[in-house]
Amino acid sequence: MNASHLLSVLVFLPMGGSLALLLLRGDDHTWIRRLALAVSLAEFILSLWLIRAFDSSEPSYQLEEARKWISSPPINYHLGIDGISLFLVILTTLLTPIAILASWKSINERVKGFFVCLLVLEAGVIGVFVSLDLFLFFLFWEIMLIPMYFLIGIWGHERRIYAAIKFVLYTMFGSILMLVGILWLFNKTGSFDLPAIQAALQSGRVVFSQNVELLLFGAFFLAFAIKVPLFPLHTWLPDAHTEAPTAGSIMLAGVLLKMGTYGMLRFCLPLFPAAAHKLAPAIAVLAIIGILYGALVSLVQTDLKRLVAYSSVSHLGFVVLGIFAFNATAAQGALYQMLNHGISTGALFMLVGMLYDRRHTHEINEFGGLATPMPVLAAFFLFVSLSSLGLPLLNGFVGEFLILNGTYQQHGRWAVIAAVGVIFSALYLLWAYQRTFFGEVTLDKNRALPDASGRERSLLWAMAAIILFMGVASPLITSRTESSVRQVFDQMKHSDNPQPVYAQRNALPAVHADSPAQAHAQEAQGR
Amino acid sequence: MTTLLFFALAAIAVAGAVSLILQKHPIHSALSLIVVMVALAGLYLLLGAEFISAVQIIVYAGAIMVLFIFVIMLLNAGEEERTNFSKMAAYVGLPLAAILGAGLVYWVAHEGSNAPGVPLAESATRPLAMLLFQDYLFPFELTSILILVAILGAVVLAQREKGEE
Amino acid sequence: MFPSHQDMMRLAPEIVLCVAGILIMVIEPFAGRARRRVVDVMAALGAAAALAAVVFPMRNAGLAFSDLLRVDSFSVFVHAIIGTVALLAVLAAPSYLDREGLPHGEFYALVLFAAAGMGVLASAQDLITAFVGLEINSIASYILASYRRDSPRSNEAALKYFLLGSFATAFFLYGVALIYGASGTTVLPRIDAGTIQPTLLALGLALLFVGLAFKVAAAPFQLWTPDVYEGAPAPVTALLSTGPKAAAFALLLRTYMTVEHAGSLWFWAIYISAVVTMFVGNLTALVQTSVKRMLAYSSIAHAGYILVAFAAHSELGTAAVLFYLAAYALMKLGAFTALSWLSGPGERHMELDDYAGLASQRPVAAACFSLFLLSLLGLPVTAGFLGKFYIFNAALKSNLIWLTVLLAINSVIGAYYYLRVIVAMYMRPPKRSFPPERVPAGIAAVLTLAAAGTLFLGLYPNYVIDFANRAALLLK
Amino acid sequence: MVPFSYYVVLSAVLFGLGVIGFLFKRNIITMFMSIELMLNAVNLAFVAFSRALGQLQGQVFVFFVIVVAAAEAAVGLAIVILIARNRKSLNIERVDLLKL
Amino acid sequence: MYVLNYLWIIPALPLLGAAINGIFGRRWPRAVTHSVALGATGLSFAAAAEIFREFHLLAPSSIPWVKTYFTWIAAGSFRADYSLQVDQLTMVMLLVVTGVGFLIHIYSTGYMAHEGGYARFFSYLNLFMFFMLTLVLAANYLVMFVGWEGVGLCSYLLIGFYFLRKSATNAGNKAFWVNRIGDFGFLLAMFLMFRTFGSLDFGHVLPSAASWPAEASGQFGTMTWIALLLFMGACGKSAQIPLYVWLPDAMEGPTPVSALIHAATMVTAGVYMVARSHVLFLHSPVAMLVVAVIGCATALFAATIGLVQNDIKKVLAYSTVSQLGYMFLACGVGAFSAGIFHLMTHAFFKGLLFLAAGSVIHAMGGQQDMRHMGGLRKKIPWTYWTMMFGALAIAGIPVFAGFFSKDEILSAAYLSPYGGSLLWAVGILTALLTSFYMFRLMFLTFHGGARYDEHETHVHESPKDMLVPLAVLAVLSLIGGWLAAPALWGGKDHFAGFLAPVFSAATSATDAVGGAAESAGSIERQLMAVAIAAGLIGLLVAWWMYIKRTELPEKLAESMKAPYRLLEGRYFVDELYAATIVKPLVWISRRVLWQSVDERMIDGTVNGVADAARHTGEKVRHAESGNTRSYAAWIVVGAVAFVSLLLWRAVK
Repeated sequence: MNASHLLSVLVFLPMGGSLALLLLRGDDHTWIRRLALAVSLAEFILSLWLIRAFDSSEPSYQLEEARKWISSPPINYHLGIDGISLFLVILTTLLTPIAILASWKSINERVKGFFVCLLVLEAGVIGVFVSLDLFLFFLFWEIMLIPMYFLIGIWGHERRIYAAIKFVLYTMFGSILMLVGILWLFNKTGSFDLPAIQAALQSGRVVFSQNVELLLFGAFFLAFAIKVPLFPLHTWLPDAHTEAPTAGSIMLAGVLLKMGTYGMLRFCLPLFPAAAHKLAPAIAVLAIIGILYGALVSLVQTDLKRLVAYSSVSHLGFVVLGIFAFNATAAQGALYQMLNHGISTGALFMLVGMLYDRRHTHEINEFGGLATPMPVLAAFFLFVSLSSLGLPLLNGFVGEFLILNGTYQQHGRWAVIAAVGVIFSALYLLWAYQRTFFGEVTLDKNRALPDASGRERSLLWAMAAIILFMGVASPLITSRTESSVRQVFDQMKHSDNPQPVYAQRNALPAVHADSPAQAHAQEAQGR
Repeated sequence: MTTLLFFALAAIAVAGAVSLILQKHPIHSALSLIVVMVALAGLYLLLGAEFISAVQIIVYAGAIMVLFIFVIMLLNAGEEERTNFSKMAAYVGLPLAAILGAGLVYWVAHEGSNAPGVPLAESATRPLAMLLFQDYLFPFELTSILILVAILGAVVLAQREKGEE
Repeated sequence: MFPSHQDMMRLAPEIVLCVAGILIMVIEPFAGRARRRVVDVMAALGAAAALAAVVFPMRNAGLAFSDLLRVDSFSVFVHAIIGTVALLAVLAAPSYLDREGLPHGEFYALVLFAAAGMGVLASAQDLITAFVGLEINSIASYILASYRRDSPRSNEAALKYFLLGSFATAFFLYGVALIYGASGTTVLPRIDAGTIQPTLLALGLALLFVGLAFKVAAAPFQLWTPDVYEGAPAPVTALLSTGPKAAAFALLLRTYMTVEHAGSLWFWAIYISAVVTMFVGNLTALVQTSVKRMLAYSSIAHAGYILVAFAAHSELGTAAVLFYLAAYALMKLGAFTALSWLSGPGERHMELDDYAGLASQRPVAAACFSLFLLSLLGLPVTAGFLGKFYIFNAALKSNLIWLTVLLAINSVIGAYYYLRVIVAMYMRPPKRSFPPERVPAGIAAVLTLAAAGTLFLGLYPNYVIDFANRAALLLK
Repeated sequence: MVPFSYYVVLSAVLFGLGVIGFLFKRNIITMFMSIELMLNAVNLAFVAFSRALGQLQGQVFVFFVIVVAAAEAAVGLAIVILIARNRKSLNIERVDLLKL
Repeated sequence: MYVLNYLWIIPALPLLGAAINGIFGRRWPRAVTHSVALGATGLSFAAAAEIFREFHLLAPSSIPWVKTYFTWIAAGSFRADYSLQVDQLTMVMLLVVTGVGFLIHIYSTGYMAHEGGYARFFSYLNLFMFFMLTLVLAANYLVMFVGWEGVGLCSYLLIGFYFLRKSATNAGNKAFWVNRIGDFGFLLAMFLMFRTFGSLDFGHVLPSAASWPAEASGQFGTMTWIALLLFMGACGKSAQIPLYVWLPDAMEGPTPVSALIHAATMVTAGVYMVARSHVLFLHSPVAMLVVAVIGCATALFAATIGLVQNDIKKVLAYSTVSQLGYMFLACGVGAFSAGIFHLMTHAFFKGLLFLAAGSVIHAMGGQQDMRHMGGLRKKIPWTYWTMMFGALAIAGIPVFAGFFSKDEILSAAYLSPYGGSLLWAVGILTALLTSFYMFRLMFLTFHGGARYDEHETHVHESPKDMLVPLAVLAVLSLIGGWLAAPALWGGKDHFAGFLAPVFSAATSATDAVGGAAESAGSIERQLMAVAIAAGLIGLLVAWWMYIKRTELPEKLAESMKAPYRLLEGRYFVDELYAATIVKPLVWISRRVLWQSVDERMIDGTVNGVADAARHTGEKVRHAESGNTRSYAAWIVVGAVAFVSLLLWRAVK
């Protein structure tokens, strides 16, 4: 078997799954759930095949599929992945079954629609990550709005409608301008095909004037910045998260936000390097504000889910900072942090959802002392919080470290200020944890809450295992993303890319190579 | 002579039109309109369009206006009410309508004054018929459909509640 | 001079429509109440035949009837839209007419005649011929608007439509008169050459534009639209908001693209009108509580979008207009048809709240309706998206960047009110019970066809857009 | 011989009066009559231009306009009757069920 | 070379223990739980001992002995491996950590016998061992940071072990947060180090740094920045001014935890780190000065607070802070091996003191306030005598361990080119205070009459599993110092000799400037005399005040109200921090950032735009008046507009 149509299969399997779901009887909840889970698991297993089929030494797109689609203007059905998208696809396929399992018991109304939405969402998100045609990209980008809209609007909480509409309008505002940008780009380059456009830009066949490039960059960036969301475009996020059902939050935080940062890495940097360079300081400032601001605002939230939502603003700030530091290390870190955030925040939302299932509230005041009735849940919550606050050996640290380290090499001051966010993240997470789980049980109705069920435990174990795995064995992932990320920056090379400081200084010790300490060290390493 | 006649007919036509606007009772308005039409028929004659002139009298003044008067009588319409709910029409619409009219007059006069007038053949009716039934056969046939639709419409709209028997 | 065989071929759709209309009028009295279905079927067959008859003009493009008509890909394209609209309108009607106790035969005849009028409008290149076509269509429309004779709203809609329509027609006519005076002809391609008085021509073109802008509901001539669309019976609204609009746009476009003076003079008028139309339509739709009226306002907004493509004044723009018209016809017709069925007897349930919880009781209907709404909103995979996409493309190609951005902003405003309906249908608890489970076959067919068409155009637009491109080339 | 432009000017005056009449009148039938006045103005313009251009087309157009006017009158008056029957009023300002 | 080749086994054993207990412990009997925990720690102690043996067989050239396992983080130009290393310094730490750790594990089985969360406790404890061993075995800064943060986590968990108590969880949070501030410095130091040296491996950074030119005093160069940032980390972990505030609160944890983490091992990690990075520090006079001054100041500062505390553990806590100050003083004056030596002896005697205090508390049924103790000498003699050993050691009474190490530091402070008489004087003063408050503690607790209700509190000696570790540590407190008996006493400084290869740079630096070794002997003798005197004076004053004239303290407190309040209130530093940092931060976050900026400004704008649109719609809507005449008027408006527009364009 070869993997030549693997990407298409990945995109359309969930679609097919959702169609199959539609054929089931609406009140047959058990089989609806089972089928949805089966489809998403099959999808996950198939996506793992990507890792095998992927050649990590090859920086450009792989497993490409290209078909003519729309004749005028020339639009192709063009799929492909590279190191940047590879793991984002897998993250998506991983989080979908988890989201399905997380809502196994908590969704009892209009079950069919719910799982259909989840699967369509999955297909849309995967489509975004694997599209190499700008039109196709945009298509998937918009398509996934609808299932998310329904997920929030139908199965959400009290203010769900406000949140759902806000989410869609916010996103749509950005994306419609991106469509304008895409078309403008098409008018300049005559193609929607990303590799073709990249080639045209690389070869200098197409050159933008500075203003045009800035506008184009802006059109793309705005859409992505809203999705990320970058301060001050973030206010849809807390509402969307607070009101969304657990699975919605998991998918929203886990993968949807990544579409924004993915877009920056995929489009903004390679296509408009000069504009990116010009605007990077401003963007970095926003990212840093986001990091600190998000953290501080989370600190004072009274709603657990809102807190996690604001923490996303902070975390994604790191990612944006990493991308716009123009340093391969930082960008790798950013990519890694995208995955981390997907896992950790996804898991946090799942945990908050489990609390919600028991108590139907997210208010921290309504909890307190929960570690006594539910020690297992408390333990996992702590574990995930620690991953989120960047404890070494857990996934969050690797990403944050790489981002900050990489950024520091380029722009010391940015990294120093951003690193303060590391302190704050400990503040809000542990404080919230304390208020939720520690102390005596404050409300009687919390006294007899059941601890994690078998299903919940297995989910939590899975997440914990991934968190640990990603914290310990990061090269398994970074080695595959390396060459693609590097290529992004190679493509930007023609613009200024300052030489890292250490590369100049490194020469210094070599002068004293015969000094005893040096020899000593070399010997030690040699062994 | 024709000049005098023109001004006389034009004055009648304008007077009729103004009267149409100023009359309170619809019947008076309708009669004013008939005056305008007749005056126009005269003008058509002056322009050498005898056929049109005849049609104007027969169809327009005769048939259409009779229909109007018939309806007015049928509905027993009285004097116009003095309601004025629409500030828009009164304060914006009317002045602008006047401006529009004046503008048209100005530009039409401005443009048309130097254009040559072309004398017409003795009797235009025959060539007119040729034109109508050859070059403009298609729209002419189309008018049959138009009239069909109108008839259908009148039937549909004015018939007594028969559909619900 | 008798019309040649070729002429007849080029006129096939109109002929079929008229013949079918007349046949129905003839047969209806004999069919009686018992065999009313015969009339239904005849009407459907007639409309279908007319749609099929589009093939003839397609194969026999050229001028017809002493150059009064110009049958080309462009007119064929518009004919196809009109034929589809007529077919769908006819298919959707029977259950509605039954429900409201309205006569069938006349309705079909009027629809078919109106369609014939639209067809003439689409292929006319002579303004007088177009005028006659326009009037056939308009008069039929006035009658259809008041087809629910007992309903004061229906009457009122008809009256407003009639009065304002005639008023606008007078402008149109005076424009034609002035154009004739300025150029000595009313045949579009000859106007430029014949013009001896450019200012008079400008005057004429301005008045012509007023008349046509009224028909397509462009601001500030759009005010009749909501009242008429709201008051008219829903299937009629479906027809009115799609067919005549497409036909009027066709004439407007033909004039705009054929007459160079029009091309240069109208640009700013269209530009301004496009902006105002979009904003007025969307902003007002925002605050509507009646779904029907909201959709009426939305059709104003869509007219604005189409005008943006006009402003591009290019082949791309023409193709975009055509594609959008097709897409728009499908989705709007679908939406109004769904509405006509769901609103219940007497169209009592038109308020947004009446649609609360629809999805839980009529999932398929809600899904269809949502699809149309999403397409109107311009979401990918639907025809509406590609339509907007082509408009964007055309406008950008002509460097109308600000217009494009304004259109973009408007799409977002528009999203709000379309989503509100979806919110009601899916996210709120039901407040009433909906019409019986059994969907009338006609309605089902229309919804299916429209939905399928919407998706098809959204996913695989090649045939249509290629055709539109060809049509645009010919028109130039 | 009067210059044909006088006729056109007259037609413009009548057209303007028609517009004013339409806006000024409240009785539906009179409003309709104003439209007829406008159409008459159009006719006059056609005939005048026809004369000026030395063509007969203009007169043919008048013929069409008259036919259309007749058809409109038939349908329009039918609608008026419907309104009068349902509303017991011919005042256009009382016909405002549909608004906003 | 068995174990040296499998270095990973040392941290892995406790990790395994932690995992087993953490996952299954709840369902297992206590015996199994503590067997697993003790087994893991014991085995790793054994392994450490074995390594110590094997270590001597290594050729000097193969030290440090580095084992690289696999790459942990590799991205862009950055690369860090999981690599462990053993050198002399590590060896010392390894033995101290596993040894003291093992003893405390044993002690805990007794101490915790009746507490809930038994498995959880041992799981945490083992986890701590894992991280601490990772810290000391690390071969690069990043792996060290793993241990560094990890022990912080365990500290958090163990401080908040009694999570039902709000004060405990508060203290845990505080510990974590304050440590995070320090870690912020550590992180930045790593970034800067990477930028400067292109690597974080000790084997690369330290030799590279050694070959750099030293910075001039007063110069804030790269080295200074790296060193200061590292020191910031150390301040957090080792509770130095201004980040010491968490440690006293950390006493909320179970006593064995205080002994292990907050006295013997974790808190000394900062010292270890500074010592490990001594090359960097030595290149920066500024950094050295800062370290010395901060260390010295902290020593005095904490000691003064310790004078008036009544909670037995709080006294010990401040004493720990103070002793850590000594260690940094040592590092700051370049006497790194002295610092490490004090670290070791401190681990013995402070571990002992805490355990003994735990035993007292255990005996008193949870009572920690010394004012409600007294006269326990007879009732719990084992505890008394072992604790006395610890007190003597910390007070710097000759022959006990603390005497040697403290003396070494003080003399270095005086003699070292980095030091000075002021530092020394403060050190001596601190030694006096230390002796005083320690014996105050001893006398208040064990001497005099019972100040508690003897009927309600049944004072009992602790079980054997608690006493054995006490005994062992008491012995170590007695003899531990002899490892480094100064030449004066005819001994040989084995300890310094052992560490010499590691601190060669430091020795050369101090020697190069200090020079006059000959005259040092007599000065050292005088210094030692002063130190001994300080210790004895402290003891005597305490005896005078708490045995002889027991009413005196209160009088004193009465007469010096303000200073007493200041000391009792711990200089109100916590309150100061709360008022200047914590409260404003929360207030700004809530009122300004969240409610004003986020909700009102940003979201307000967004919603405002939506409202404006709706509002405009509402306005525009009124054009749709329903009146046909007005519609017609609009048509006329449009007609006029377009006619004018077109005419204008046509005429132009």
